[in-house]
Amino acid sequence: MSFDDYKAVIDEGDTVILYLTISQIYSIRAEAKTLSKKGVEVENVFQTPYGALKCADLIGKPYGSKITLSKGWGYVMQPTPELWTQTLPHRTQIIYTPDISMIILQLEIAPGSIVVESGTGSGSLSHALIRAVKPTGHLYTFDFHKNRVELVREEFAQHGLSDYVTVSQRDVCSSGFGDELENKADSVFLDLPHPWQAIPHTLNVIKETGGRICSFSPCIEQVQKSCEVLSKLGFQEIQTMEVLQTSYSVQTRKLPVLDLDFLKSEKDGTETKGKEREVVKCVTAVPPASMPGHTGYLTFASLPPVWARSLQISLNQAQEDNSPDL
Amino acid sequence: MSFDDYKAVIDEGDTVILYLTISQIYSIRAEAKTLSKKGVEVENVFQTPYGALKCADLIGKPYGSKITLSKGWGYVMQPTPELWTQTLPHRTQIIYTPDISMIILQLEIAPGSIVVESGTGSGSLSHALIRAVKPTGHLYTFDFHKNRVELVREEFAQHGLSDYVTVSQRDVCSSGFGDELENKADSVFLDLPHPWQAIPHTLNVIKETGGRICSFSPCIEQVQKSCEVLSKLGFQEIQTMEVLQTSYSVQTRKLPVLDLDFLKSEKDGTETKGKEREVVKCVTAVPPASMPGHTGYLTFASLPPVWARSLQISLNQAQEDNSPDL
Amino acid sequence: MDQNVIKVGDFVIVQRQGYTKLHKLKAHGTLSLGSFTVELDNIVGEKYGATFQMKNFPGNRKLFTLEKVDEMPGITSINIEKSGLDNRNITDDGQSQNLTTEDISKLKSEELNSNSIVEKLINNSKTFNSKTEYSQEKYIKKKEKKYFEYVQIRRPTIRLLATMFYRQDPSKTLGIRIDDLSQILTYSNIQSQGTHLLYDSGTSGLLPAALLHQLGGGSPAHLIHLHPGNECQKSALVAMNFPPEQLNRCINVNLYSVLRCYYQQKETFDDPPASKKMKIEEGAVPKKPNWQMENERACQLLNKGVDSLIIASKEHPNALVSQLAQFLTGGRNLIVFNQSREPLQDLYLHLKEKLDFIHIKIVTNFMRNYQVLANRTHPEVNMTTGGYILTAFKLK
Amino acid sequence: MDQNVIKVGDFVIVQRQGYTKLHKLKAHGTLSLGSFTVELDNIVGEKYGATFQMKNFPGNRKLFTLEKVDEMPGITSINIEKSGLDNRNITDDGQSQNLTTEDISKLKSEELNSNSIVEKLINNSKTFNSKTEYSQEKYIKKKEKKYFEYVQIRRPTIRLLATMFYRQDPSKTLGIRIDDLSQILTYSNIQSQGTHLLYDSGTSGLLPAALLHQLGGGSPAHLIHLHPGNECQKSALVAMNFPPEQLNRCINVNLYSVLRCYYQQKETFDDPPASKKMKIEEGAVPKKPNWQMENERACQLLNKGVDSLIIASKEHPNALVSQLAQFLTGGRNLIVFNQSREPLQDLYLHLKEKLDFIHIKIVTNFMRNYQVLANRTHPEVNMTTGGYILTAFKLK
Repeated sequence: MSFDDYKAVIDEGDTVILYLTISQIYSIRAEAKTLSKKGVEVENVFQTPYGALKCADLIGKPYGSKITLSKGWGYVMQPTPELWTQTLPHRTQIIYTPDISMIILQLEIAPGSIVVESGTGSGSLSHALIRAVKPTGHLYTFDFHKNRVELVREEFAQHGLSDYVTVSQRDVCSSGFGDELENKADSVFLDLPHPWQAIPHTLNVIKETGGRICSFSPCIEQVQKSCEVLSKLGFQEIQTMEVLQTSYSVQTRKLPVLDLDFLKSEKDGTETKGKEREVVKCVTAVPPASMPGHTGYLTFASLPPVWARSLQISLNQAQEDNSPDL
Repeated sequence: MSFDDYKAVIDEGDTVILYLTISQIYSIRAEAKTLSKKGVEVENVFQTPYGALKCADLIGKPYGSKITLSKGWGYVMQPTPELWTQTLPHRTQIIYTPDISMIILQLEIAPGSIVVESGTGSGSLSHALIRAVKPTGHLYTFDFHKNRVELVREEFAQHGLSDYVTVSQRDVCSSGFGDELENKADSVFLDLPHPWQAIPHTLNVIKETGGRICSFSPCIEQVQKSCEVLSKLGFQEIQTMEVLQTSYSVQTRKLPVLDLDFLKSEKDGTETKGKEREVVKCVTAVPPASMPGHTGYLTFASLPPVWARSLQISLNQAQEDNSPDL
Repeated sequence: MDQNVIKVGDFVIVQRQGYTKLHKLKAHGTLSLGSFTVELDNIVGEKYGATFQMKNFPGNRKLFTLEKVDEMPGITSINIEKSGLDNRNITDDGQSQNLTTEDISKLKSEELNSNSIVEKLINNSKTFNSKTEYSQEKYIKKKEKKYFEYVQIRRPTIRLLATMFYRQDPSKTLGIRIDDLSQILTYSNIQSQGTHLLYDSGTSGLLPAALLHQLGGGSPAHLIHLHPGNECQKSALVAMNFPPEQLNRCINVNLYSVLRCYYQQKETFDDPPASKKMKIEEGAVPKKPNWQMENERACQLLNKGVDSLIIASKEHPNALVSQLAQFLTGGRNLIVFNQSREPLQDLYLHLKEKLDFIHIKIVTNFMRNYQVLANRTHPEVNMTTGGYILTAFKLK
Repeated sequence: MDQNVIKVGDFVIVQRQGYTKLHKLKAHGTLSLGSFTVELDNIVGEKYGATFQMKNFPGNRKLFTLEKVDEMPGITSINIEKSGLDNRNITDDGQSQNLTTEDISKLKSEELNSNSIVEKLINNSKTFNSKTEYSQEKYIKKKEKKYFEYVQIRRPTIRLLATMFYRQDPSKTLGIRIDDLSQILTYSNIQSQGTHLLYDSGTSGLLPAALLHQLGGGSPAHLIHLHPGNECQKSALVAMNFPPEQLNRCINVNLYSVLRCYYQQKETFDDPPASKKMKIEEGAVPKKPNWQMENERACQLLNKGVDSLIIASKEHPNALVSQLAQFLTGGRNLIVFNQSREPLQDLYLHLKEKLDFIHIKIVTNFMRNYQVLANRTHPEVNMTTGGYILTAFKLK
């Protein structure tokens, strides 16, 4: 119940982020009991590299406080969509914070927005969308897979977010988004293998006053087909981009300074390495050895208000005719 | 005549690089006379933002020395392929040094190598290829356009490089590279609108002991078609990459340091901005406001030696059959 | 009143091809757009998203008016007949165009049609045919842009403002690019709740506007916007046409002034809400100046602790963080933006030493746009550089 | 002798899928390749570029031998029948595989066929079916790689060595990535002429090998390779199988030792070439130790001036440049590589102050590889970071 509003203290049932080091971050539940793999109720104990943690002990602890473990310590954080993205159980490839951030800004989402998402996947983006639209807006999220839908619905309930989100099982490519959503959405997000099949259906869900759309695709061929369909349907401001984030740690490195001037005067041939111990300190930001080289392409577009749509279609066609061949 | 070997002093006829500032670099010829646009012989004077330069005055000056202009000064440099790339007359989009560097290393070019290039374009890459293969190797370069061929041939002569290069007019896509080059080349470079049409012809020019190929293409569709053809023909180690270079200048910035602690004690409400004049110096590398976001994709591949080619084809086909659908 | 209708008093974005301009719509106002002066009267009462054609104003060559268009005429492409071989002999001495400025101005006033004007310019250019094909295409694009006759009227959004400001001059927003802005918003965990503290020494109001947008309308959340000068920068804040209720929850106060107020009157802020107290006082003492009321309002909120601390400063961040971190509630995030990496490295080491922050990271982004067209798909050939963001989590 | 034939004494690169290993071929030698020990006798006398299959050695389960293959059997893909929903319940407790190490070893020794082994591993895995499809594909790829039965023998090249060293451990080459290396070579303007001066404090011989490769065989050019220790690193230098004439033009000398020699015997280096002089002396005095001969040979060349100065150091570059720039002829280039930007910033400011260098730049690269496959084209999901290169032009 810990994803809505800012909290001071851990309540029973809260999802809690346990921080050990910058690369050891886990999500656990502040509950005394849990179900074992065999479905039996057992004590809820989380094993960390620094010793076991009885989850019941977390209840009543302030967020941001230090937790002692048998062989070290950790800190408890209130979950944010960003921390959840780092710790959630992967059911699919997920969307990460740099892309999520760009999606929310480009789709112009704010409290009150009605947002449509397909597919839900592991719910990484969904949590950030809900934070942005609540309490007066709503997220309608669709996934093709029944089990994913059930799991993510349960997660939203555990996280206290059920009021702000509706999860449905649906193949939006073949069936569209349903009549209830007709002309309701401010923006639509698609993360589908064949987004170009779903794009025509988005014309029905976007408000008459217009709206924004985003399609996330790992492969350039998906982007090519999507852009073609978007242009034909009269979307404007079609823009494809890529955001890659590098994360640095800061280190102080010591560089030896060679003293070579003494060689000009000194005549005897003693140890050659004798004089190089002087060092200079150098503060530097160190990137990781390997970093994300690609997540996906983000394609954004605007659907104009109904009163400007037909004009836009003729404009797009004219531009296409006008473009020279390679 | 100044592109071959390292020179100390400017001779008559040398192409000379005039350096004014990091963004004002020009190539001029150390000759007393030049032809005007109307074909009349006139005095060879180069106009700079810092005054006129009589090119005849350069003869006999050491490379690396300072040249006084009427309103400032400049420096004379012996041309390198890199400086030439910065100053050459553009007849086409050209290939720049970061890509050129990668091409030469990946094509494993060294003195003695026989290299085939198409198209020659403005000769930017050609100069670097010649530097790498001379004096015992040779560059065979082809262009579709008659006039480009003539201009670049003249340039090579002026630069003293004619012994190391043969320029021919030819549409290699339709006509191949000619019988004289059969099984002669260590490596082949293609910068063509439809490289996949030329790739089959490269099988005839590459040595029986195998060789390397590179195709430079701005658009991903060209890459897709080229890779498909390369794979079918039994090339191996097919690799597509992109190199983007950022160039920094180093600056010392002064950041104001705010003194806010005094607010805790001081009681009177005097000028709020009175105390912020302390500064801290910060050395930082400043990237340009806008940098190259794309030049082209470089696709490299190896043609195995004849004794291993058929095996490679079957291997490539097996891999393709094996790859799952999206 | 229909908020889709363009009204006098609205801030609007006038878009002409890729170019956008922010404008406050006055009755009978004009706007200069490239080389044109345009009368905007005809857009009032029309709807956002509509497209207008610039037409010469009868009887005034210099002035253009806007006429709503509902369909586009067919656009024909310009044929290039002959191209040169290289750029060796092309010197731009300003003498290559036979048409005078006066001629061109006349062309514009007869009928503004970018296609026909560009064709006339080409026909009267001495050098066009000797330019390379590559330069010719560039020339046509540039001129078409200059004489393009259609504009669209858009309602300002954070996305459009961020893009426009950065394109005009990155220093207008301290170098905050759209990806930077988007990540500042997510890492600060901002939402329609809580109190948020921002120090901003000059983003043209973009950062407070973006944060306020995420707080939403009719919510209990507040933004305390600290600034270093006498007045805060607020271009983007006013451009967003926020309803007064929402705009009022952004408390703009001077950094020094509010800190002085906080330290001097600390004991009073634990009292019941300021609004009540003020009312009682109103009758007794002379009304306080507005800035003082705002300072006290901010101090009441600061005293309870804030749910995010965001800094985008020209000044070195260490002193600012040292001073302002006291207001940040334990368990919440600090976000510091800078165009250079070095000041954030200093801050990183400073925070590591002090031990009350964990999960400290510095991030930066590579962002690139793509041209996606049949057989011509590639990344755009120009790319910008963004800034750096330090994020850290405050311990209890 | 045909240089395409694999000979005892050659350095060869053994490639198995994306993995490569450098090996000096001895008579009757073995090589460990992943979990396999492989006998290499069968490759001697075959040609570079050939493909071999690993086959169990009769009578010795642990040992594999290589058999040349001329055609590949058809490869069938592995079908995934059932996938799990998320990775929530997958704990890698090492108990999920029913086959014992002994069982697997037996499978390998019966017939090494990655496809059939992977299928058996899957059939005997308790958790495979509950993994997500995504994890299953990863598992199959990983296992296929482990049991892949074909290897190829390649002749070492700079490209292959640079790629292999960086993949194994970037610190092996001071962080020099292939793009860095390529640009060091072009900016130094190296070619089959002149004298080139390199200080290298540990690139496993990659940098001297790459420079020597550009000097070519049978050329008059020299490389003076300064190193900080008793011996220089030379893995890549020897791996390249350079002819002795070429290898001999790379003069490997200790930095301190050669500088001392230079300062102490400065006046003698203007004399006729050392070789002549040496011959005369040979009869009279005892032969000098080899390192002393090399020092004198280097000093002769240094005294005439060098045509490029290249530094890739662990040490701060300022002192090195201050000392070594005296040998760089005016009109030639200085190239300094570092994995961090900061030491080069220091050098940049140092050079700006001193005024004898112009055209000073620091560059770095973004390099990315692509997967190009029908309908699945995208940049590779992992990317590395390169280093920084400072270039500067020395004035006369």
